[in-house]
Amino acid sequence: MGIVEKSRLKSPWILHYDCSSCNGCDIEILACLTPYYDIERFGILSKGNPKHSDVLLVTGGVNHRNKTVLKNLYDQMPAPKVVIAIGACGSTGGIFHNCYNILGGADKIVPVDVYVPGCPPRPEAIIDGVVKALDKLKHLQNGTWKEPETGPIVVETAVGAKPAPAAKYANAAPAPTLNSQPTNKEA
Amino acid sequence: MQNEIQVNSATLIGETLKMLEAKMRFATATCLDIGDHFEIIYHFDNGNEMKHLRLSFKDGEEVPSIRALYACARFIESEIVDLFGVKISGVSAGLLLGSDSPVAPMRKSAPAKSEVN
Amino acid sequence: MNFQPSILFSILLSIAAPFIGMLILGFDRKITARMQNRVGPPILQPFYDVVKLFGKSELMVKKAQILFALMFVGTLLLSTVLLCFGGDLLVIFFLISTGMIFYTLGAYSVKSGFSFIGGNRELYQMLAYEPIFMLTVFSVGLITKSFRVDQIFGLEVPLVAIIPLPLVSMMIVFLIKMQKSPFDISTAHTEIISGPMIEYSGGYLALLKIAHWYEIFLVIGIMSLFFVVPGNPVLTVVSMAAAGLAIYFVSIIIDNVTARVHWNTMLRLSAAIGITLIVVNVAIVYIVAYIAGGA
Amino acid sequence: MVKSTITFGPQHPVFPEPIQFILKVVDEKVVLAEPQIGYVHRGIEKAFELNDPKDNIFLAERICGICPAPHTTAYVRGVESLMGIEAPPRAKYIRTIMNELNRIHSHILWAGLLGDAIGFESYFMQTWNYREKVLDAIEKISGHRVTYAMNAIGGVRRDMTNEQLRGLEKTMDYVESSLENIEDVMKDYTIKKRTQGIGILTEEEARRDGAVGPTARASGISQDLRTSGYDAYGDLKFEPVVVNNCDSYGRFAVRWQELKQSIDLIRQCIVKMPSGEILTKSNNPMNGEAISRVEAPRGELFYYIKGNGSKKLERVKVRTPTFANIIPTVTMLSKGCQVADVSVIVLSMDPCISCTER
Repeated sequence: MGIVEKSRLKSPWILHYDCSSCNGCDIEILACLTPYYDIERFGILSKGNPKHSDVLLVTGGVNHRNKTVLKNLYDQMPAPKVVIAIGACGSTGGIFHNCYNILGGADKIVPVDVYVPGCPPRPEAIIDGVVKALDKLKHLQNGTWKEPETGPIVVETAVGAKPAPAAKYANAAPAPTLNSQPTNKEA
Repeated sequence: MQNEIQVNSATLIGETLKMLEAKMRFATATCLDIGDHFEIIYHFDNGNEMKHLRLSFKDGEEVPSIRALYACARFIESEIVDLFGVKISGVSAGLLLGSDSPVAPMRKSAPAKSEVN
Repeated sequence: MNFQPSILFSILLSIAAPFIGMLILGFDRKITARMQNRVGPPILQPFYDVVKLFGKSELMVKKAQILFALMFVGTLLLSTVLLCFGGDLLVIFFLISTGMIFYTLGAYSVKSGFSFIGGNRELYQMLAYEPIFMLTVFSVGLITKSFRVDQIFGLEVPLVAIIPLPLVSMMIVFLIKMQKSPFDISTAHTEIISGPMIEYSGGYLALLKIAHWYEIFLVIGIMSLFFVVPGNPVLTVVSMAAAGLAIYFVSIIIDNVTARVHWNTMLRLSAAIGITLIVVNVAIVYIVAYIAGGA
Repeated sequence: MVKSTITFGPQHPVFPEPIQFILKVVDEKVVLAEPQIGYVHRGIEKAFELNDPKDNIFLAERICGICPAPHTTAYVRGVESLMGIEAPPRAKYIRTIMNELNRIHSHILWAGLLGDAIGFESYFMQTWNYREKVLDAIEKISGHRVTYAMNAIGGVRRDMTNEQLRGLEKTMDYVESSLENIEDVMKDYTIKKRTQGIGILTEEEARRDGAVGPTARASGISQDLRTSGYDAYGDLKFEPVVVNNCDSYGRFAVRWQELKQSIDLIRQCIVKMPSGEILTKSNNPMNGEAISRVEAPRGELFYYIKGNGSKKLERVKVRTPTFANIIPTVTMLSKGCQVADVSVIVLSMDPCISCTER
């Protein structure tokens, strides 16, 4: 692994976009910055600028108005980039699944690499999600990345929770690869 | 509800003016889809006591706006226009819903879930 | 007695300059984190950031921006080399200013509201710190009768013993240059995101970061010139390094106990405190010299 | 004199949530500010009509992730009044405790965000460090840091043991002493410089624009729904915090004093906590209309609930405090301010956009 690849894992800069979350996940992401969790020790900085960022954290389900914003933000990020869907809503639409203005999870608009479930996920789970995303990035750089049998990466949430059974994801669509074009299912 | 006054499109402004003169605060307005007609309840508040104006009107009828009296009615009325597709004079839609969103989604006749997925 | 730094030392120092700046920045982030009850990133974090940025794809809006970024780094590199070789302080000062102009032009060259405001604020900052910087250089020149850095090594007493107050004024310059609150207005993260840097990405953003390393070295270098101990090269190196780090530590403390101020407050503070202190100090030096000469 | 247009948001580091302000600026002076909302509109009011009323508690909780307690309290109180039942006294006290804990964590969160907005990073870090203790206390009581799910129709879902009450008392002591540690920040020169005289909203304007909560109370309007004595507030001794500063500093001061007030209210609740049942079970039909108002951390939270006797509700209308506070904020912004002050002014009303758009 070259020095650039190594540095990439050491300094993931975050861009956070709140699609239509309830604020719970957003505040937990902010809490990650603070002394209790302190994600800066992993070199993670929260940048408000897509052009400087490597990791896009999406909270909340996508709605009709912000889908273009999310798409624009994703397109403005220079490669290599990873997308992490935070929370139940970011992953699938969550509790708002039957709301008229919600399209679904972030994966309707941008390719999601890591899903962090929870409503809201604890800050530990969010940090774990970022680290898992970096792990994927590392394997992609080495050319050894294969889609795991279990489908997309799903971070285990609460301490002591059992891992998601593999069978549950056996029929799930494979996660989009890192540099693939956004899958706009609407089109 | 208690302290409720029935109004129509013609008397709404007059009754609202009385509220303004009584130094009532305009809390919010609720729109209801009652099948054959619509109702907008204007909630006014004075400390811990509330007064309500209930305006009934048919679909398609244009009702007057009270934003000249209460500046805070601006977003409240736009939201009603947006979500119920009713007509309030001088208020245009587009506050909450995007261009692809369902039209007048809060009506009873509107589908519960967006068709897209 | 004239102390002439050896050529080899100067070459090594100019090569090491950005890395010294980088290490200082790394310690800065660590110490800031410790002050905020956090663990903080590794010391080499700025290095990782820059290397990572070089590995990213480029999404530049305008070619002109690239040119300005290169010119910015170029001028700073040149002034660093000049400083290491004991060149003219006035030339160094003008080179830094020219660099900042390129930086500002880079901000203005894109059509972005935040970049534009960032460029404006960069100019306000220059308005605030350039008079102080220039007067400090002049007062050093008045004492040494020359603007050359190597002349400072020929003085009889350290500069700080003669003109301590300009050093206090230079603290304002230092806070502005290091983007520390209360004067971090041009890159105010929560107001205008990253201001002039907003439209840079990938390797060109990395260039700006490297330019910042140079800036750290330059400003600390110039400020620690006040602590040259004449006639004792070892003590000089120790006292300059200690002074530089002490200055940086003070700036971290100030950063942590203040909020960002408006640009007009900054201008007022820098004009009122910075310039007054320098003028008072130079006046005192002259009065003392006059009395001593007359007696 | 250079005119330009800046779109502040929907993605901006100072707000975690998407609100957009289109600012027309001359140099750095804002001459026109136009808010654009709708980036987080989901359609929760319609979802209320589709779900079971009991499940709606979880939906109400997720209207806002910062203040779940007031939202569920307002909702269940509305449904209770439709059913004609009342929660037992112990449940009311537990609700009050949860509401006040919610207020404490929300106000500390706000104080930190303000520090972040004006570049006072260490203040942000310290406040959020203390906030974690409050969240821990909430987690000990309810099982979750952010969404409590404490309220149920007719009472609360979990009882509080004596150990939990003692532990809560200790947490309150810790929070109080740690807030005293950083209280001097109110006297800081740079903080005063950035908040005093910024975002002025006179009493008259606050009444005209319908400001609520700390925004109204900082403009000299004594408007606090807790004085109406819902839940346990009727038994507790407190006075609404009102100051006359009318600026961002005043809103800062109001919230700071309310933090102490909330700590005091929780202590009163712990002392007066009655024993007994925590849930009134009822299968009464939900019929008629009810208005339920609760003082959320950001101000008056308004629920209109209509039932038609069937298993589902006919209409639930939610008017959140930030929705009422947006027009006052536009008034403050349109008075002319610097670009640097926009974030301070908008934050001074403690925006919660996901509440606003539902």
